[in-house]
Amino acid sequence: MRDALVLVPALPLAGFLILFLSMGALKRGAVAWIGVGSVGLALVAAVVAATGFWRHGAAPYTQTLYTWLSVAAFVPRVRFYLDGLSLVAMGVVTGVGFLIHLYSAEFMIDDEGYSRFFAYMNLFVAAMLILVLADNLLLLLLGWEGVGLASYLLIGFWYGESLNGLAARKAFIMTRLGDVAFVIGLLVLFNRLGTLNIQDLVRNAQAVWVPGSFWPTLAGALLLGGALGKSAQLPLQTWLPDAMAGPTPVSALIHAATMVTAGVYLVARLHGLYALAPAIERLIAVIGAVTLLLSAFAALVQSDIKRVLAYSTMSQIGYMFLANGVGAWSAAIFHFMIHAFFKALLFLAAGAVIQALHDEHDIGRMGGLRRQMPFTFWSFLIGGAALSAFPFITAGFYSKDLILWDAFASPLGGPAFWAAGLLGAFLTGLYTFRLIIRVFLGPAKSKIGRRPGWLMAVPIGVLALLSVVGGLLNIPSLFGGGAQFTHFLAQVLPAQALRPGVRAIEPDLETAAIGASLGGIFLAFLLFLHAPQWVEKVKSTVAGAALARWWGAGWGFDRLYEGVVARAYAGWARANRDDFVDAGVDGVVEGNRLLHQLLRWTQTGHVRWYAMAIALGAMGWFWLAVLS
Amino acid sequence: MSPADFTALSPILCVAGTAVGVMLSIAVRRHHGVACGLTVLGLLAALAALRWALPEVPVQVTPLFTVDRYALFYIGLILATTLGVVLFSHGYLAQRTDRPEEYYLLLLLATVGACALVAASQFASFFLGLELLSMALFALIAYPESGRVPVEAALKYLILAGAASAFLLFGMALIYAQLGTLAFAAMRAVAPSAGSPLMDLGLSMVLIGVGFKLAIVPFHMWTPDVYQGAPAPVTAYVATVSKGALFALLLRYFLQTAAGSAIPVVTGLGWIAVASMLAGNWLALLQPDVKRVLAYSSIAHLGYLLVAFLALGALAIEAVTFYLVFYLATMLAAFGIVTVLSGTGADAGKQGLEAYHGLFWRQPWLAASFTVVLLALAGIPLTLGFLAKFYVIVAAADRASWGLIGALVVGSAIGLYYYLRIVVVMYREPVGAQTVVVPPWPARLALIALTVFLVGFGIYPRPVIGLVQAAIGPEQAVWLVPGR
Amino acid sequence: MVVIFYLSSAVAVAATILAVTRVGVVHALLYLIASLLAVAILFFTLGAPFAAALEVIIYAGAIMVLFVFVVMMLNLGERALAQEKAWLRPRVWIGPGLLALVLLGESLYVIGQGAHTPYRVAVTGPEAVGATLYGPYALAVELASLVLLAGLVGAFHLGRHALHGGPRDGERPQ
Amino acid sequence: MASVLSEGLAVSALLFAIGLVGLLARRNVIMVLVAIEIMLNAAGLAFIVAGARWGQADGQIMFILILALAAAEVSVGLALVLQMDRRHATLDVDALSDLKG
Repeated sequence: MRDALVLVPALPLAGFLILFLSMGALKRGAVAWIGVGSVGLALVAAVVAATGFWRHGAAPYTQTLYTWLSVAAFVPRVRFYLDGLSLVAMGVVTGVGFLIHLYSAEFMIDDEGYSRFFAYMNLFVAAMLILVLADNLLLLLLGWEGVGLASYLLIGFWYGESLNGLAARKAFIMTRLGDVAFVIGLLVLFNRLGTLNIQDLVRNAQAVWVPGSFWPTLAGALLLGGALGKSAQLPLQTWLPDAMAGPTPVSALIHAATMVTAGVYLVARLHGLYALAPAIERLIAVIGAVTLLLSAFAALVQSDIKRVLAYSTMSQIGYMFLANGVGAWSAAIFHFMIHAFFKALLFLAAGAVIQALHDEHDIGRMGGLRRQMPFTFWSFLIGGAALSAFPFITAGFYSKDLILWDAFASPLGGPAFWAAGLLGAFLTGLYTFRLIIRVFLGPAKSKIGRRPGWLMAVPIGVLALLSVVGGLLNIPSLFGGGAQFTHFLAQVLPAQALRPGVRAIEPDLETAAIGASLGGIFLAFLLFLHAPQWVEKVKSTVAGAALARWWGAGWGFDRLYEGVVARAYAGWARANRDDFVDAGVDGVVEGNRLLHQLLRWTQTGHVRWYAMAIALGAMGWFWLAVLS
Repeated sequence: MSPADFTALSPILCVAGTAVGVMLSIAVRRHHGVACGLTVLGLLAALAALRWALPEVPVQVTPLFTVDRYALFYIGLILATTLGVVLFSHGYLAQRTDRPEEYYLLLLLATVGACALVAASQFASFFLGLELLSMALFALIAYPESGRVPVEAALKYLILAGAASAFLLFGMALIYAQLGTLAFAAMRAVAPSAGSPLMDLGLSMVLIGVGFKLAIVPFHMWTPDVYQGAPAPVTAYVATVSKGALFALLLRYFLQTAAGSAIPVVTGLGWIAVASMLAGNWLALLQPDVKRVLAYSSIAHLGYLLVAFLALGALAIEAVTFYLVFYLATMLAAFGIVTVLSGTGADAGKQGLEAYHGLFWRQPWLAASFTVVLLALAGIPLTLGFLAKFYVIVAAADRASWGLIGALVVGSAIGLYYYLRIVVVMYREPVGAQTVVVPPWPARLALIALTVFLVGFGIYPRPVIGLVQAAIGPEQAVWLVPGR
Repeated sequence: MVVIFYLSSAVAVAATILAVTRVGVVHALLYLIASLLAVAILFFTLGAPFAAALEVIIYAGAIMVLFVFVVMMLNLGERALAQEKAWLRPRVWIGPGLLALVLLGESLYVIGQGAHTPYRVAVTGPEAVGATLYGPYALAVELASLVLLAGLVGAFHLGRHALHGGPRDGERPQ
Repeated sequence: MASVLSEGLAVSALLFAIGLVGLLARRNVIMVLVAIEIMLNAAGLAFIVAGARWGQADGQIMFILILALAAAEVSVGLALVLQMDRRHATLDVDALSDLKG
């Protein structure tokens, strides 16, 4: 049964190939069946493989498809690796992926590039599955670049508008910066450890390297570069809000549920390596904490519904990085899964709203949709509650709570990390319910067009359900649960030790966490529903307006990069146009051109000269090989 | 000769018999389809005979031929490539000549020569195989009944090949004068323990003759002119079969006679490899004619092959064989596309870059196929070309030949430029009125097969590697015992 | 016999030099025939009477006649002779001459260095040659026959139009 | 008769070099073919010398094979000369330079 593993990435890949090679010749119905069906079958295959995995006592399973080549010591294999961690990731990708495909079948129905859309989406799912199932870093890199390509193609899906193309390019370049570091890290690891197989690599690293020494720190830092780019964390985060230019299902699947969390997955996958680089772990935690706060503030003032969600995604991934940084890997993965549920839900519901309002993105022009779209409202409310970690009934509460607890209790964590997480939780409640209040409550401002049909409603409903019951998987012992998810992953991701004495204050911490999220929600109702004039008053002050602008532009990182990096680089390049740097490059070009001309000049077309060249060659050869 | 000997030689006999058959059919009645069909059937029969011959090998058939797995592998490769050339030729000839039948006869004779060459184990068969190949090619290059360039190309090739043959034969005579034997295997035994000047001079002259046919610097100058002037399918044959067969024999000769222990000769070959890789790529850099670009690039590829060759060990056999499989398939596909796109007018020889301008928008499949071929030639991953180059680098690294690897990397970097230049031109927006050439179905069949081969086995190369490794039997291991 | 060897060597070299340098093609061919005959005598002194006979019959006979035949067919007249004279200025010989001289010097140096091996010439007669040729070399004979077949077919195909006449491409207005 | 290997080889090397000079210097295509014949003949002589040294028939057999090659090559070469005369209207090998660069 475990052999079905290969089908999981193979089916979407086949779907991609069929759709791509048919070049739009298929009818819409057929496209939908192929595009959605391939991912659905992949989900079935994943379930079958998972069942087999369980039957064999949850032992890690390796499936070798083939050896790509075998030259001397270099033997890269196409091989999949199934353990608790990749099982969770595979489940999320196929499960959420299937639901979003189903949703897209209706959502995209009027689009010209229906077939192209599903081809790219299938390509993405296949690449993402290769990424999570890869047993070596080379194959992982293939998936890594594959999802990058699919993301690029899908952000720029409506390429007719040049702005979308620019957004796609920005995403490609920003993530590429990280990928370069990633590839260099890969080479460092291969050079030092002689293998790219993840399990061997971690084992070798632990055998050869001393914790905190140079090589693991360097390799960890370089790989982290790739993770930061993919997961839109500081300082490579600026592409994600712009990536919302893609169709909403793309935002839900790629830029919320799966691809952007690949960095989290990578760090967790290589946790054995990062355990050897405590400095990098600390860096991860700090980056996570800073990102979660900065993007939460930025989310507070956005007016585009999708951009609010994008910043919130960055913020939530910040939580996952924070968890990874303090060594709470299973907490990170739990939040990864729960986040996939509720964030996909929020995006899909937002898509329904946007479509109902004739492509309206501005929350300032929305309102009162609660009565007109009750199903969407309740779903969005559930997703929002999960996002703000509404206590006890939502899954988001349990996953975020675990991270907060670990950030405090882990030997690598501390009160500062905990406080950052707590402030973040407060802000999350605030911006989430600001969004809900603006969109669904208050007076209605416009008439709505089409309501979601059942193809769109079913995925939203399922995800809403998952956003509630998902938490049952991992109820901490404090609330009388068994923390099954953490135990299940314990085989792969070791549980973090606790600092002495923290157990005693656990209830206090919990109370604070509950208070923070409820406080944020309460403040949101107070500020945005009951006393909006207060907000206006603050906004009308000079300082308030500037702050809103600053946050609204995502803390001005784009301006910063534009000013400091891009403009400086351009200016420097202009100033140096005739300088030695160009001279070097030009010199190489000119040199090649000259050599070409010189050699070309020898090709006179005269056969006697050719014979002469043979004789001259013979003469030189005799001197070299016989008379020396 | 025993019946087993005949069985072992049956693939070659099949081709020779087909040549006679085609000749007789011409005598009875001229018919393009009949001649072409007979040729295809004969080649298929010869390929089938490989299976029959396999259990009999290795066997020494008279002092002239060693039929072993190595020979049979290359005979198979040559036959398959020739089959490809025939598939491309049919449509090409049908449009251009009213007497196409002798073409197949000559092609078959050349193939007999190439097959004899890879099985040769003695100077007489070495030289006869080579000359049979060249003799048929002289006439094939000048085959078209009109136009100036085919005659020019053929005469250039004939004059220079004649001179090169003289060098080759003189070298053989000197080696014979020194050693008293013409057989490779015996040479290893009687070779003087210290290198003798006469021996080195003879070897050098042999290498000059071979170097000319392989088109390596500085014996390369005929290549672009002949490639351009010859009919496109003949160019495909010159670029693939004639070079591949000779290279396979050269490797056999070097390893079997332990000629590689002549250090100055090996050093000299190293310089030739570097010069070929660099000069070939430089010459192709800004070349506007696609046929000439491919000619220059083939010079560079022979340089890469020499790098693998100079590892002179087990890995050299494997790397050279793998590279040749890639090189033959890719060059055949490249010239197949050139064949399909060849004009029928007086300027049929020339094929400027403008013929490819916007090809993608007119004929996406052809352009996609050519893109794959060019990427393979450039050595982009997920094509067979990447693996082939990788093999070469590993073989060279095994010998710690860092200088050669450096030159290879520089050469490949230059190569990338002109391959991608053609790709870019194909994807440009077309301008003006465009003619669409519909390739005849045999050519289309061959192109699809080759493209799938290049990509499919680039992703999953295991079968090809397995086949290549199977081509090296225990008798090849004997070659590797240090000689002298 | 030693005298004959040196004498015919001298004749061969001298006649070949003349063959290469003559302006008239027919003269050159005649000198070449002389050279080939001298080489045939060399073969004889080296104990290869069969090869000597073949040199006379095929080289000096058949192949040279083929050349003469083509020269006659092309009808190279006075104009061609004048052109040859214009081509063959003394400086034309300098480069090739020097190059060949260097190559020759290198070869002679090597040959002189390693091959002072005196040996007794034993005559290898036609029976021995024939027995070997049709014994171990039987397949070589077959291959040689295919070489000749290729030459025949090629010459037939290429020569066909030339014999049939027709317009000369070179005379067409460009 | 006693002989020395080097003498015979020296004569053949001389003939080979003269042939090479002819190949490089002559512009008449017929003379170029003649020069090639001289070079091939020199190689044949070298084989006879080597065969004589070892008292084997192999040298003469190689000579016979060279003879066959020379005959075939001349026939194709002269056919090409006829074609050249027809299509280029000249026998100057330097005129064969449509293909270059």
